[in-house]
Amino acid sequence: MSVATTAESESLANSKIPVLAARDLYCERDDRVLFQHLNFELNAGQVLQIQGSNGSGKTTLLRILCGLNDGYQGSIFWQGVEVTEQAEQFYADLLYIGHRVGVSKVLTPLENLRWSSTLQQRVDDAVIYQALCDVGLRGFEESQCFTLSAGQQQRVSLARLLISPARLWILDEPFTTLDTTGVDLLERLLQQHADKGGAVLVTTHHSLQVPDLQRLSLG
Amino acid sequence: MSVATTAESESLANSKIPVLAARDLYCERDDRVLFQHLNFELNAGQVLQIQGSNGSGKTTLLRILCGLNDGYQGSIFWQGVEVTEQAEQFYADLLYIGHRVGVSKVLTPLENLRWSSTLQQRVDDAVIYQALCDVGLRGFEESQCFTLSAGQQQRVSLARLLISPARLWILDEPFTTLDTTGVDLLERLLQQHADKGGAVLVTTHHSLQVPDLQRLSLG
Amino acid sequence: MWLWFSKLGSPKWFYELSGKWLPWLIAVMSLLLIIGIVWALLFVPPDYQQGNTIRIMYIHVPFASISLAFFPLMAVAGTITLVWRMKLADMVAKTAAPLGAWFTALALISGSIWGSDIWGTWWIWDGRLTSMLLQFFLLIGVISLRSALEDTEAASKACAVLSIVGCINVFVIKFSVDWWNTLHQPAGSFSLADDAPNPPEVWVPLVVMILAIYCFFAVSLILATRNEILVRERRAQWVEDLACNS
Amino acid sequence: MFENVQFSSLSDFFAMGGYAFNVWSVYLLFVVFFAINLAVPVIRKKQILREQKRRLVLAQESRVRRETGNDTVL
Amino acid sequence: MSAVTTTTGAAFIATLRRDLLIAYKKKHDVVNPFMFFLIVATLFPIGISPEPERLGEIAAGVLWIAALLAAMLSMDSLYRSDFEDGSLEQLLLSPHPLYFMVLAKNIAHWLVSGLPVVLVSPLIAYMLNLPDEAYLAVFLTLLIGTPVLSLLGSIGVALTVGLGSRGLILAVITLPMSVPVLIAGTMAVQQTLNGAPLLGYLAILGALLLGSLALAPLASAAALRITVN
Amino acid sequence: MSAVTTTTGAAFIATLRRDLLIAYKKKHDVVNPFMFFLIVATLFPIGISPEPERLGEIAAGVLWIAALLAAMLSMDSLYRSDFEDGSLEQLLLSPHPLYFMVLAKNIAHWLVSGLPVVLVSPLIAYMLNLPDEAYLAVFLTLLIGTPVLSLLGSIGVALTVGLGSRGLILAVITLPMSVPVLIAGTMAVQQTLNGAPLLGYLAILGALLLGSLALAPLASAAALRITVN
Ligand code: HEM
Ligand SMILES: Nc1ncnc2c1ncn2[C@@H]1O[C@H](COP(=O)(O)OP(=O)(O)OP(=O)(O)O)[C@@H](O)[C@H]1O
Ligand SMILES: Nc1ncnc2c1ncn2[C@@H]1O[C@H](COP(=O)(O)OP(=O)(O)OP(=O)(O)O)[C@@H](O)[C@H]1O
Ligand SMILES: [Mg+2]
Ligand SMILES: [Mg+2]
Repeated sequence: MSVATTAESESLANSKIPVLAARDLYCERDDRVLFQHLNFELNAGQVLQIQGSNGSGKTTLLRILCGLNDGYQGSIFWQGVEVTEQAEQFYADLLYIGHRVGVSKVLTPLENLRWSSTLQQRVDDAVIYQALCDVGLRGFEESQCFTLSAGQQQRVSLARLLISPARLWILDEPFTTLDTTGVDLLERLLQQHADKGGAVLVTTHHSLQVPDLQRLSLG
Repeated sequence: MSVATTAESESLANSKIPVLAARDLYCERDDRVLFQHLNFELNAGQVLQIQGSNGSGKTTLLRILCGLNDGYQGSIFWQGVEVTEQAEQFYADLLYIGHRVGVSKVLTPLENLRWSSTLQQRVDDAVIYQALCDVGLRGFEESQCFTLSAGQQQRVSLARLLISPARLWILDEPFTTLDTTGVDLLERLLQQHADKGGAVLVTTHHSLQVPDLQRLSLG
Repeated sequence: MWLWFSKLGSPKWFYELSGKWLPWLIAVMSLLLIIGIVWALLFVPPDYQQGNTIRIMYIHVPFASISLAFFPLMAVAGTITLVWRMKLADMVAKTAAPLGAWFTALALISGSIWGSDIWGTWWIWDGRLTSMLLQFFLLIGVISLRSALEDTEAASKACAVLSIVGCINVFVIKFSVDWWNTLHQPAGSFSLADDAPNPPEVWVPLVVMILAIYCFFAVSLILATRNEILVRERRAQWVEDLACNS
Repeated sequence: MFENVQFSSLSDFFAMGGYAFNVWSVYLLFVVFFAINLAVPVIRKKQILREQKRRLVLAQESRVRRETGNDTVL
Repeated sequence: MSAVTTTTGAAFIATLRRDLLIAYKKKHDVVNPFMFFLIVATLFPIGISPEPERLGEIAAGVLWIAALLAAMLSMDSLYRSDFEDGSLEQLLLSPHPLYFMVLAKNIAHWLVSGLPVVLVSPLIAYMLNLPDEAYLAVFLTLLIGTPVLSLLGSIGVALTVGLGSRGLILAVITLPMSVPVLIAGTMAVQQTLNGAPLLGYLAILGALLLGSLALAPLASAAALRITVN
Repeated sequence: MSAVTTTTGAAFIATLRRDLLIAYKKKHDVVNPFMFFLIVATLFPIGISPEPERLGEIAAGVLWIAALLAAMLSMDSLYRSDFEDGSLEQLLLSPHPLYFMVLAKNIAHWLVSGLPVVLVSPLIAYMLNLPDEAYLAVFLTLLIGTPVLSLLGSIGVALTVGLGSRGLILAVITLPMSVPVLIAGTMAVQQTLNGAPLLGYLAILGALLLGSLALAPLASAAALRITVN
């Protein structure tokens, strides 16, 4: 149930210290132990896929790592230091996309991305237009999001991957509702991010086509 | 853009008349034509997968066929007769599972299935227990559904496939959030239903492993 | 560390300790109650104005005064829940809310029965009464919030926040409502310090009854909390053993 | 001590100087509340332990069934 | 393999039971309407005047207005969760007339949220110093009037079911619709205070009730078909 | 590749602007609170008495109660859609103090739903025949009082954000808390009618406002962290 990854990325000086590490995590819900003694390290340049059957606790684990859920025991380290001690730096470098993608339905994709980028690092509208075009939403930049289909809304959130400066991506089933070109696109994005020295934690039931993929199985 | 299927199922006497047929469907949303001159026939014993990229109108088509969306032109036939003329028989034989699966969060899986079965055909609790067991929810029969994970909630709706008497299944992306055993299970269910002379209309971006699969591409 | 302490140590420890103390507490309570009630019903002289209705005081005042303790109690328990994540504190808070609602309701009802004679009406919109009623509403709000939030963990913390906010509010409300309109007996008219207008044969039994009702409160709270422990710790080995041996 | 009793007879006591309804209803209410508040937790405790026991027995049975392999999982 | 469907009666009962079951699980849905009623009624002595005589004058109106608001606000929960989890779509796709399914949901909802308000109204009436002669009138008019409010509210809810936060828009749509009920109710109380017989007003309210029982679920059903779209 | 984050000020402004933009797009969020206010105020002449003198006596209280209810009900929209679409999670995960983000949302919300009610209040006051001397008092107390109501309401909303239909539970939680504001507001009006200086009461309301500005967003932020969990 635990994985110690050793592959290292050369693109970063501090690659010896894992970007994200968990020590001895324990979580139970409704008296069922979801995981215990869970240890893992995620280094710069790595993509780690969390696997497990339905109800095995993947979503719970991701939310715990992000600090959205505190019903756990154990410690989580961000670049060697406990997350709770440096929440601000951690959140400045984190991008989380959950089951609910964080795209307001009344706003347009453009307005959504403007706001979410300002929370971390403001970018020009031109960059946003480019990102929306890259995820295949050209022509929908100014439509309100409730008129978009399920997959198109998911794509709006993928555009955030293109404009965020965050090094750590935590993605919960980002492939649902994407069509095959969308899946290819996302796999390419994950790959590129890892190549640039970023780190990715992703859950999916789909078999990821990413070189050097690390896996962690739950349940 | 149109598909005329010819394969026939022997298990039914009335198999000459297609179970469901669409003639010259036309739909536009926000001034974009989603489909036009769309014709298809679905015979007993067939599984028809609707394909198309994100935003191509799959969900819209399914909701039109079910009568949940009336922003279209053209006609839809149920066993040769227009659906609007025999809504009651049509609905008695239809099982639709959409993006929102129709599982109340406060009720338990058992209570949910009791109610939804009573809308069509009441079944014994024993049958429901067995169905829940078959979809891998043994032990969760009496937990409130909000405590279930995304995939487990999806599985509750799959249990309806096991207990409903409906001949026509219309399923909108039923594979999202299912793990691999769930995917296998659902494929087997589709297969069995077709073998028994039922008909299935399904959208998914996943490549379905069902023999004799028919395909219809949108967009 | 704290987490471990609160998770494993506390509830069991409390369950065992309270199990030892309960009989004594119940004994003290019964003794005080019997003395208090007999005294109040038989020996207290009738009031020169109110006559025998004065005997209602021995129920009303203890209930009214202890009702005011609930929000501070829940706020303290809530703080402990939020800061040290002590499960036990939350169990106490959870059982205290409905108990508080009952105690408050009894203070209201006994007061209004008293008032039906003294004031000639069962209810007036006086400051004390209104603030008591609002406190009752706040307690119902806490109970309602707990039942509405499905996740136990979230419910306990949300109720902790609400109790802390509510505790501040109870004081603000009490102040503002008193300022708005007050007819009711001023606080302290039966206080121990100021015994001039009231002879000891009136206030001593009152003190006995107040102590008795405090004990009763403690007993009820402990009993309910013990049940809550059994429910929430039902997977713990010691509870399973307890169930098997019962 | 008994000379301090404020009532000369039992019926006097019950009459409460004309305030019988008020006084006795408050005391009755108190007694009822008191009894309920002690009885309910005690009954509830028994119930909890009974349910707990039943649950343990059920769990035991299903464990046995799973080990003997009589379980149908599709 | 032909589908043998249940009778509409069975589906009606199943839906009624299901909604009562949900209410039983979410106890706060039962408690809150009448707590709201109590609290709103409390605001008037505080905001207007605690003097018994002045309160008595406004008591009947306050009771009716508080009941009206409680009824409107409790409607919010009527189809919301069903819409969000997709159960409403399943209801639309059932082979039974939607009229009865909607009626079942409305009845369950009134039993759970309207009836407690009616039952607690005499208590509030006392606290607001309502004149003794008016008690029966207030109680009976509320008893007949609140189901009408629920049925009318149901139309408003059905029209707004897809909206995220609709507490207010719902009130804005349905409060004007319910003004006739308010008028009939408060007039009845006023006139009984002046010595007129209560029965005539009750008959009017009863007629409103029958009319809305027959028509409102139709309108709600139609509205649901449109908004779930 | 190290993240250069925006300042908290910029994030504050961005959040404020975003919420105003959303309100601008969903125009009904702006219109409804004051429509509700208008309608509720209209119910009183209907339910209680249309006579000008009697209305004048209760006008100040009615205005305040209607404003209180409008404020409570409009809160429902505060975090709901953000919770449902996941934006709230994003806010919790932003590197900026949640206090300021919550404050920005509260301010935007008051501007959109509280301010219009205050601005329209003189009109309703006229319709309810409020005595002339009381206009200024009503207007000013509402102006200072409604933000307090919003801030208090925000705590209630934050506590119930995950609930499907929370209109009522919200009211049950927050209405009792807002009684002090109601008392200060209506007392101020009453006393100015009796010739007392307004300033003292405004100072009390101002103190309530400052206190709740400092503390309420803290409580809301804590509550959000808990309920989004
Ligand atoms: C529904 C009606 C009533 C309510 C809600 C009510 C509430 C209260 C409260 C909250 C207290 C405060 C207890 C404390 O500070 O320790 C109190 C005390 C008291 N009440 Fe009442 N009361 C009501 C009716 C009455 C009536 C009718 C009387 C008799 C005339 C009365 C006499 C007293 C006395 C003598 C005290 C003790 C005051 C003191 O020593 O501080 N109350 N009541
Ligand atoms: N409520 C709406 N108003 C206007 N346009 C809409 C609305 N809902 C959907 N559309 C448009 O209809 C098109 C088809 O949407 P639909 O949901 O049917 O797509 P889909 O094929 O199911 O896509 P996906 O694979 O992403 O689920 C989209 O381009 C969308 O912009
Ligand atoms: N709110 C909750 N209360 C109690 N238990 C819960 C709650 N949410 C989830 N659980 C339980 O936690 C377990 C893990 O849920 P989680 O959502 O993390 O699963 P998952 O691995 O993401 O599954 P899926 O592949 O279906 O998304 C489930 O078995 C579920 O029963
Ligand atoms: Mg998941
Ligand atoms: Mg779709």
